[in-house]
Amino acid sequence: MLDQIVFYFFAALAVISAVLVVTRRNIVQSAIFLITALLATAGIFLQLHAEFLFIVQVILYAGGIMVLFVFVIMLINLDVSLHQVQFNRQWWLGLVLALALGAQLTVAIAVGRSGLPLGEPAPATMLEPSTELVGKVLFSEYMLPFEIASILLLVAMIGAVVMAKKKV
Amino acid sequence: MADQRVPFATHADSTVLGADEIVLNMGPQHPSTHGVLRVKLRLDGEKVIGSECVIGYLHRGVEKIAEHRTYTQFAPYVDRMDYVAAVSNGLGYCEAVEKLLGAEAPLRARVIRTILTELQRIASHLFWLGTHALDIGALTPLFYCLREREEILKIFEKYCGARLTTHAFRIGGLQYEAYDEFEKDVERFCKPFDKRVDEYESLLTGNRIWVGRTKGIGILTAKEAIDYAASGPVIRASGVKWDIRKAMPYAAYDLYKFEIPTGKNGDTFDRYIVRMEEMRQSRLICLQAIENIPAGPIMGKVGKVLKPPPGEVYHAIEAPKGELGYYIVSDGTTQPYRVRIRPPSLINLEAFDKMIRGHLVADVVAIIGTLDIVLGEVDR
Amino acid sequence: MIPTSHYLFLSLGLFTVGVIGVVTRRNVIIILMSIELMLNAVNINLVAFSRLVGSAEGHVFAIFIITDAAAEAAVGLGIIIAFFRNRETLLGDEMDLLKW
Amino acid sequence: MHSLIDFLLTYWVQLVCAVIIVAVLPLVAGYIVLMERKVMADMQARLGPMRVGPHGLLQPIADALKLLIKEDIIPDEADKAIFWVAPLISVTAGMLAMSTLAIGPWFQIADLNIGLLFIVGISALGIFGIVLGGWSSNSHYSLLGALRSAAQLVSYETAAGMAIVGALMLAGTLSTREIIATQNDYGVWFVFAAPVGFFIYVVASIAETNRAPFDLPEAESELVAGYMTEYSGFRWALYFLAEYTNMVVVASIATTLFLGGWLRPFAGTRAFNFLDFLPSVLLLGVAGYCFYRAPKQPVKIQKMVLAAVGAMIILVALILAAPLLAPAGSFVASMKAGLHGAFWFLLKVGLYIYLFMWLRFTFPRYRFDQLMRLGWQFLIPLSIVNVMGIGVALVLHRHFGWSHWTAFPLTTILTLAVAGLLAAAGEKQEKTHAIVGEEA
Repeated sequence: MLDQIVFYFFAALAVISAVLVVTRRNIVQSAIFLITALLATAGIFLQLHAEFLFIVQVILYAGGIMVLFVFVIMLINLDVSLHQVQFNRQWWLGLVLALALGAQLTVAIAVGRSGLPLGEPAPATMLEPSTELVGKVLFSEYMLPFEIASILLLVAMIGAVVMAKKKV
Repeated sequence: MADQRVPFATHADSTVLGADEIVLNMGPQHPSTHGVLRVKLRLDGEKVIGSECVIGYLHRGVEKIAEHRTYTQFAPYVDRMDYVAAVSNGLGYCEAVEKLLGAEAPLRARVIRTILTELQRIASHLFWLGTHALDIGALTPLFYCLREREEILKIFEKYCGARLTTHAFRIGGLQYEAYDEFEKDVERFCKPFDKRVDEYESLLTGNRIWVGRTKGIGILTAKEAIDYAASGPVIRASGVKWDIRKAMPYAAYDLYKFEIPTGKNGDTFDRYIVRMEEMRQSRLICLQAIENIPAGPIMGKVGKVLKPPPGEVYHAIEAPKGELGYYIVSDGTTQPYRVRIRPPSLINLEAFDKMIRGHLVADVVAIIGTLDIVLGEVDR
Repeated sequence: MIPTSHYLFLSLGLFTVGVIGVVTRRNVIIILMSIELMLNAVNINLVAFSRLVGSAEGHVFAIFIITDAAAEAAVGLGIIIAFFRNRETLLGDEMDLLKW
Repeated sequence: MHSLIDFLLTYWVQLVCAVIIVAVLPLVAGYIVLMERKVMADMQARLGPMRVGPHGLLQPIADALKLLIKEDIIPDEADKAIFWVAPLISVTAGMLAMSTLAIGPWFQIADLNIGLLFIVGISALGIFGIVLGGWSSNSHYSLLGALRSAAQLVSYETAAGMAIVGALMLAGTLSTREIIATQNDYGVWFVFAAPVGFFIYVVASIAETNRAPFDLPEAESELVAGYMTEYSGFRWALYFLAEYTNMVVVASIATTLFLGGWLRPFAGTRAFNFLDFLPSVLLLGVAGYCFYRAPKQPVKIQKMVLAAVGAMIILVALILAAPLLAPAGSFVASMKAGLHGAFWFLLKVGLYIYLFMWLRFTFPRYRFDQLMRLGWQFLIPLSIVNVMGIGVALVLHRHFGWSHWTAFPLTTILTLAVAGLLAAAGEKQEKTHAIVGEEA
């Protein structure tokens, strides 16, 4: 019961804020709703007993990436963009195609029901990946991808610095 | 409109990044512009790339008022210029008028004047130290400084009844004889005062943060200081040994031995050190003076109605903040034809733009503080 | 308990909204934020499946995706700042220097 | 309906704790402010608040009332919705972070297995309150304060995080409860095993809570009040509450990780068991002082209030002493862990906050570039070296059989040597940095 309340609450929150992110005129408000959506997702992770992922989501996504976003938005002029047309010229085409994609994915899920036990709840006895287990898997089987990810971060860092620097 | 002269464009809708610079308006209502100074800063991020001081918010037309008051009546007005060093202001004015009259105050009066002025210098420097440290973020020195300043103000109060705008001197000498315990009070204050200065220094001088915040900030080389006609501790910190007390002795300064502390680099830290040392020197002067206050009259012969002969006079003294000069033109009547005051704060403030360029916003308050300006004197 | 398909539908909804944001908005920052939404939707999917099949791999991949999102945001915002400095605009359809 | 009752029955302890936190925290924050003002006054040769209540004891309540009924000004050009919500974000983040703190073995809302990360992560969200509040005020001072704050928090969070990682490696768990249990097993608090880490955490936590000498986001002499410039009345009070909540949070983290949480000093040694009486004796001393001062108060009601305060403190002292005097095995004796744990925890938190205040009244403020240089060029490298040092010490201990007493001091000395090198390098660079970029 509590589980369901939590899930549907966070799900509704996530979807509503996601819609607001793409429809708001003011970028700062968009950013705030994106934070809300990300935190709602974090709530869903918690409901899925993915505690470590929950905190990673909060620290990295909400606390790190979004701070970067808000920082940049504050640096950049806002008043001008408020009075511009917000949607591009092919918006109707994009909307139709995106909805088509959504419909396709819906069909995919519906079809997938037959193969996997999607319709019923995941068995509670199934193992719940604890922080410890995630760490073990990450640092044994996925050691190489992990290192590559760290190189990716380093490259991104250098790239961001080079690009944002005023005059080289 | 004064704003027409602003050397840079003020974009009303400029952003931090878009225009590459923003204009920050510091003051006149700002906690650390020491009154009502308004500084327009052109910022690139946090770096100051230009500044303009807008003054006049405290302008009371002191010089104009002088033309409609008799010489005696004008004396209290000068106290209201540099209100944290009112005694020094009064001394400069009285001596200027005496020079114009061709009179001189008796020796006893001059010695007492010297003592009071030096006490006032200590009080002014104490107040400067407290507020300067507060600007840089050290909360505590302010209260220690005010504690000692209070002692000095008590001596003033006992002497003439007023603490801040004392109007302690009269043209031709003193109105009040020194009270009975005067020497004892001054001695009681001065004897332990060097320990107190050491105490302030122990809080600040060796402090890494303090040194980091003041060393190399707002450098004014000796040549620049002379070019800007800076005076007082500001020019001495740049290494120029210029002190009117030695160069053109007035009052009774030629009777006493004291040093002129100078700095080397002309940065905020040097100005701090110079002022600290000046407090110690002032203490020494006071101690020398109270040892032997000559007996005699306290009022020279200047007559009841002051009517200086036509002519002009310029007389400067070493006020706590620098050279305080009075240029008085007399047309032979009881009222001055023109009084022009050279306020040290205003002239020193001229160097502000030179000193701030290339530094950060945080240094603005450090440099305003180190110039030791009093807006009452800048605007008059 | 909640059936796994509900997580999938939630993820689908978020993903579609993100796609709509990317293809219809003009403001590049919002486009970037929509991409974050899409990545986020993928994460929900991964974690839900991870629970369904009972392995930690989904979590590991979600962590990689978050890492990727951080890198993408840093570089993307760097580009936006550089672009804004040169062209004074945030509109995606005005970023056409390479268009011919 | 049944499920609701079930829910309440299962979680009533947690709910009570949560209510206590929300209800009592503002009061605690108010009294921390009073303590700060009193400490400041003492260091500055003054008396501090003396008017409201004996020795200003009721001052926080008067202040809170005043702020509540003050006019709430929202600037015309402000983004009203964000302006309105920003202080709430700060306060909420601070209070949420309190939820996994273990104040004594009894008082904890949730013992998550990611406990400490939760606190760090949630309290990091408070930054949005500051940034959005500064931005929405539409004032240059606020914006500069917000930008400074964002940059400062992000930089110092890294250093603080690395310092925490060092201690976590020693503990081997993220749960606050188990961290303290491990320190009990070690027989030594982690501050002695990883002193450099503790030092880094102290510095970084001061910066994270925007306290002097790192209070640049609200540097009153430069930016008026930074991000709070346009706030007034109760909204301003909320920011203040958030700041003090964050202080309590970082002090609690430091206490849990480095200072042994609710453990008594020498908790494992029987010879020091007499220290169990210390809480009661300390409180009796305070109460005695209250009674000594009470007759000297000028007004009758103040005499009564001070005497009542003294009586209350005696009551608390008796409660703390009761489990020690009660026969072993009885119910009263079993309360010892909870009561004494809470006392020691709060005492350590109080001392940590006192350290903050002490630093605030002693040091001038850093400049922004100096702050950034200190963070990025000194603290972060040092914290990484610290993590490596602790790792080496653990390996030496576990795989090579070195004793604690050689492994940890050795790595600490090595880390300190690196710190010296870093400081020397920073000094050299500082000389070239005196004027920032004259060429531009």
